[in-house]
Parts: sequence; structure tokens; C-alpha cells
Amino acid sequence: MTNSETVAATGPLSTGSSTTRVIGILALIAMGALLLFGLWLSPDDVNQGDAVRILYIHVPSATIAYIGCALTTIGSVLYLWRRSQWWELTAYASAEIAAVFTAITLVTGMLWGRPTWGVYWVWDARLTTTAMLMLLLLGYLALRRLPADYDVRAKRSAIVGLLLFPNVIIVRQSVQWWNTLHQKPTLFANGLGARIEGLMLFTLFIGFIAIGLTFVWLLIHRFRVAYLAEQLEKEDLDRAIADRRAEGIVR
Amino acid sequence: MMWRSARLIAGKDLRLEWRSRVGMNQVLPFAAVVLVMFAFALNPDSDLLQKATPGLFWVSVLFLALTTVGRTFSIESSEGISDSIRLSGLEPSGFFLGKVISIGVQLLILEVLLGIGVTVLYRASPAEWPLLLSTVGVATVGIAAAGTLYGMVAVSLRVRETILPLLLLPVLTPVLIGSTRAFEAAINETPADGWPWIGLMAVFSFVYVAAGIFGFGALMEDS
Amino acid sequence: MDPANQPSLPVVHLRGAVALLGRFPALAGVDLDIEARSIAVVRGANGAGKTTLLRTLAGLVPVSGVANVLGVDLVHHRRDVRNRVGFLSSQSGLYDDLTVIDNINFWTRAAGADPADAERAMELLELDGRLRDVRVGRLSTGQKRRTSLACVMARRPELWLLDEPHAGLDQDGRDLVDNLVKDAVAAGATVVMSSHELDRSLALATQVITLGGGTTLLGGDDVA
Amino acid sequence: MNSALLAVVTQAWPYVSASWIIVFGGLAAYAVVIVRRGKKLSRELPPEKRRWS
Repeated sequence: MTNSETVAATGPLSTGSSTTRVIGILALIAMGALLLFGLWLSPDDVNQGDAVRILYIHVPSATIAYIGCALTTIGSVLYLWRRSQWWELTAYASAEIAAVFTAITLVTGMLWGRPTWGVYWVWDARLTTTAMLMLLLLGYLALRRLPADYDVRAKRSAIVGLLLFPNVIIVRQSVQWWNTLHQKPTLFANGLGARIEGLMLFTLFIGFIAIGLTFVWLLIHRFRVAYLAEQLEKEDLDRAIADRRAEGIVR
Repeated sequence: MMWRSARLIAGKDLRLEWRSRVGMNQVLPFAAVVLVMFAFALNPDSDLLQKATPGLFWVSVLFLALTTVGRTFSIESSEGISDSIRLSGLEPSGFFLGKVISIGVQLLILEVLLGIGVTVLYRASPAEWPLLLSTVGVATVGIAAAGTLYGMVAVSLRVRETILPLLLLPVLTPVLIGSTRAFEAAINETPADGWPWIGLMAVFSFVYVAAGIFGFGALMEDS
Repeated sequence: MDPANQPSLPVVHLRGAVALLGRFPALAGVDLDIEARSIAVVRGANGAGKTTLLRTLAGLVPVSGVANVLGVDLVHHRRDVRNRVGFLSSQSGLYDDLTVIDNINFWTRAAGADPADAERAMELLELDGRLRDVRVGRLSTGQKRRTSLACVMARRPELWLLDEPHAGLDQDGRDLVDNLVKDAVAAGATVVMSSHELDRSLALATQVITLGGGTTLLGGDDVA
Repeated sequence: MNSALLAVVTQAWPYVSASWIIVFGGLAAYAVVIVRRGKKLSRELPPEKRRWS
């Protein structure tokens, strides 16, 4: 047992740990496979040609962004209900990572749109909802990063976080209706859904695995960074209290 | 108990509004300016302005809502009032509902006047009154509820002017889309298209009123 | 230091109380006992934490350590003490655009106080005459202070927390405050007030507390 | 219609490579930033504070 004591005494020098190393390696393998299948082994699409290869990262990123957003709402609800810092930090970490994946989804969406629709941005229901998701996440993150006492900051962000996913659902619904009013279903909708199977479906499946593992890996690390940051703040606070007391006595 | 606090807050806010008249001599002229700006931007004689009227109307309402929410909460956090409110024994949910009512009433008045302005300036022809009125009703409740909740979240932060729009406007897109489409359905005399939007906005308003009633205590807690 | 052997828990009982303003530790470990029906005067330089101490006792600030006011544990249930205290802050806490009567009606009804008490407070503080329908924004410091005091009085608080009550008042304004404090204590309340006009407040005080660097340097009632 | 679409689509590969570079590059950069911040923070904290609850 002495080994674990010594480790505890010195403590890990980074946010890494055995679990993150395992997940990290698995993620790298999956990413490698995704690269291999996505760019070389899987065939061109009969209609879109190479452009379909962008979808192998675009679709999983979009899904993970929504999952991250749902996690933020769950975390916020549990913080408000149970006052557990662990869940609040999870909510914050997953919101930030969800924002990264939302950005990726938007960029790849536009890059996919250019060769297939001939234009970078189309008010397609999915893309528009993803753009709104980005704005909602930026609002949450802007609020969460305002310097204030942890409880104040956490409580306010939890209220916004609590409403994040319901907002996304309502926005998605309204954009869906709004979109079908003045635009025929886009190529994107039937292009992917109808005829993807065989090797292409397998590649997409790898995409989900790879992006999913990367999300988990990032989440664990980002959580620990947030945890350390809060600990550091407490540390500074204790020091500030000590200085404050000294200030009184000196006079 | 909650309704008593709500009545007290709404009464106080509306009396405050009546006495300071800021709504009348600042927000209303601002609304008129916005309408005229849109007219210049969209060259009134083309029918583009006519078609865009519902959208312009509701975008103007959103801006008015932002100023109204911003103002009412800046008053609440000046002169040590936020301390007195927390000491006053008012129910947080009552405070929230009172604010929603007072902001809602102020918005309704502005919407009526804006509606008159739009009808005159843009030669809009309102029809299908039941759909129009229910759109105004349910949209105003949604905007007031979300405005109060996010207004309170942003109330005492130094950067309130910038964070309130960033938090509130993206959240209000379903109301903007819903109310604009419902108005268009009314003007094109196809009300059937409009009613689903009323349903969506009703869900939106319900979510925010519920979130406000249960979450507001936590928000009022901190300075 | 075991509270059990004390006859009755003091109105205010703080041990190592820490309160934060944002991230600044305004109170950095305060030890303090104040007995019922006493008039405690809190002195100290600006920024020593006087106002934060009063706001903490009113249950307005999250606090850690041991903090007990009127039998309520402030660390966990600070909201429960709020309807039993009256807090006169350095700011008016009133709506400038509303008249004196509007303000008093609003605040007393919000606190669920008896309208008769509000009426009596207004008479005592000479607010029922010319000033009644004047907007608070147009009042002088002294008149605003009297309006705020009327709102505090009408609540019949068990603990009066007054932040610099004498500041900016003329001679008879200060006499008015002193009489109010005496009446309150006579009626069974306890008063804690911060003050710079030590000549005035010391005359009234039954306990003098000196704050420095967010802690009690003297007069925490030999608690150390 | 097919030939026109084909013409547009054939040069898709620059967009494909751009997408993949942005995604992999972005994620890698983000990961490096997080890990480095973790290291920096870990150094500043005394050992016992570094447990993740």
C-alpha cells in the first residue's frame, strides 16, 4: 500500500491518470481507424463523391455537441438540487467541450455545403439549430466565466444551464417548422438517410466511436482542470484571509 | 402568499413606471425611431416592407423588451434596494411573477402603440383578430418570463448591458419565429398555419414561467 | 467556551465567521457575542468590515464558521433571520421615483407589517405632513434617512442593524436617532450600529467593538 | 443535371481535406491546451489538494 501513499503525498503532476491514459489510447486508435476508413478505404458516394467523407466527422460531432449540452443541463439540475460541486464542474466542462464540437459541426457543415450545394451557408434546419446551440452555449460560458464567488457563479450558471437543453429542443422544433415552410427537404436530408450502408455505414460508426471517446477523454481532463482551478482559488482565498487578518493587527 | 407578493411588486412597478414616465418619453420615441429606420432601410414603396412588417414588428418588440427589462432591473439593484428586497420577506416566486406581470403590461402597451404605428406607417392590414391577439398574448408572456429570468441572472453583474442581450436574444428565437409566422398567417388569412406556432410559444412560456417560479429563490439569494 | 453553560444564547454569537464580498474576504474570522437588549457600537477604519458585519448579521451575506443570530444558524438558514431584523443601510434602500407614502406602504406591506405601525412611525418621524407626497429622490439625506427609519420601525424588528445612522444628519436629526434607539431597546430589541461619530454613539453604547482587517480587535466581549 | 453536379463535386477533395485538418488540428490543439493547463495548475497546488473528488 505504501506505493499509493507516496503517490498521494506527491500527488499526480497533471490531470492525467490511468483511466485517461487508457481512454486516450483507445481514442487515438479509433481516430486512426477513422482517418484510414474515412479518407481511403470507404468508397465515394455515387452522388456527392468525396464530399461524403466530411460527414463522417460532421454527424458524430453534431451528436456529441447535443449530448454535451444535455449533460450540462443534467449537471446544472443536480447542482441546484444537491449542491454538488462535482456535477456543476461536469456541467461546465461538458458545455465548453460541446461548444468546441458545435464549432466543428458548423465549420464542417459549411465546408460540406460548398461542394454539394454550391454555397457555404444554407438555412437548413439542422445547421441553423446548431448555430443557435452555439449562441446558447456561448451565453452560458460567458456567464460561467464572470469572476465572482464560486457559489454565486455556480448558481447563476446552473439556472441558465438548466434551461440550455429545453431551449435547444424548442429552438430545434421551431427551426424545423420554420424551415419546412419555405424550403423543400434538402439533399442533405435524403442524401444521407436513404442509401448509406456497407463500408460507409461502418466508417460512420467508427466516427461515432472515435469522437465519443475523444469527448470522454476531454471531459475528464477538463473537469480536473476546472476542479484544480477552484481549489487554487480556495487556496488564494485562504491566503487572502490571512493577509486580511494581518492587515488589522499591524495597525 | 405568492400572489400577494406578485400583486405588490407589479403594483409598485407600474406606479413607478407611471410616475417616472420613462416608458412614455424614452422607450416609445425609441420604438418610433426603430420603425422609421426600418422604413428607410427597406424603401417603403416596394412591397418588401409590407411583407416584412410582421418580422420588423416583433424585432422591434424584442429590442423594447431588452430596454424595459434592463431598466427595471437596474432600478432594483440601485440605492441598496436589492438588500431591502431580500430583507422584505417577499416570496421570490411572487417577486418573479410580479416582475413578469409588470414587464408584460408595459410590453403590451408598447405593442399596441407599435401596432398602430405599423398599421399607419407600413399600411399593414390587420385581420384574423383572434389569432393576432393570442399571438400577442402568448408571445408577451414568453418574452416577459424569459426576460425576467435572464434579467435577474444579469442584474448585478457589472457587464449587464452586454450579457443580457447575449443571454436573452438567442433564447427568444422561437418566440420571434413563432410570432412572426403567426402574424403572417393572420395577414394572409390562413389562420390554420398560425395556430401551431401559438402552441409552441405556449410551451415556451410555460417552461419559463415554471423555471422562474422554482429557480428564482436561488437567483435572488446572491448579491 | 461551551455555549451550554451560558444562561441564554446571546442575540449575536459569532466564532471565526468568514464572509466574502465577491472574492474579497471582508470578514476574515470574527469572534463576537452581543447580549440581548444591548446597544453595540462597531468602530473601525473604512474597509475594516463594519458594513459587511451588519449585512452578515442581517442574513444577507453567505457566511462560514459559527454564526448564530436570534437563535438562527446563519451558515445554513440565513434567510430565516431576515424577517426579524431591521437593516438601515448607508444607502436609502428606497425607490427614488416613488413618493414617501408609496415607499413606506410598499415596504411595510411587503414585510407584512401592520399599517397602523407604519402610520405611527410616520407621525413619530414627522413624515405625515408636507413630505408625505414628495418623491424620495427630491428629499435631503436626513429626510431620506427618516423615511428608511420609518420602514425599519414599522417592522418592529428584534434586532436593529444601523449602518452609520448619524452620518449627514443635523443636530435634531441625531437626537431623533438616539431617542429611537433608546425606545427600541426599552421595547426589548437589541441594537448594533456602526459609527464614525464616536462622541455621539459612545454615549449610548453598552458595548464597543473595534473592527480591523475583518476581525474583532477589541470588545468582542472578552471572547478570545 | 448529373454532369453539372459531377463537375461541381469532383473538386470536393480540397473541402474534405480542409475539414479533416481543421477537426483533427482543432481537437489536438484543444487537448494540448487543457493538459498543459492541468500541469500548470497541478504544480501550484499543494499535493493533498490534487485529489479529484
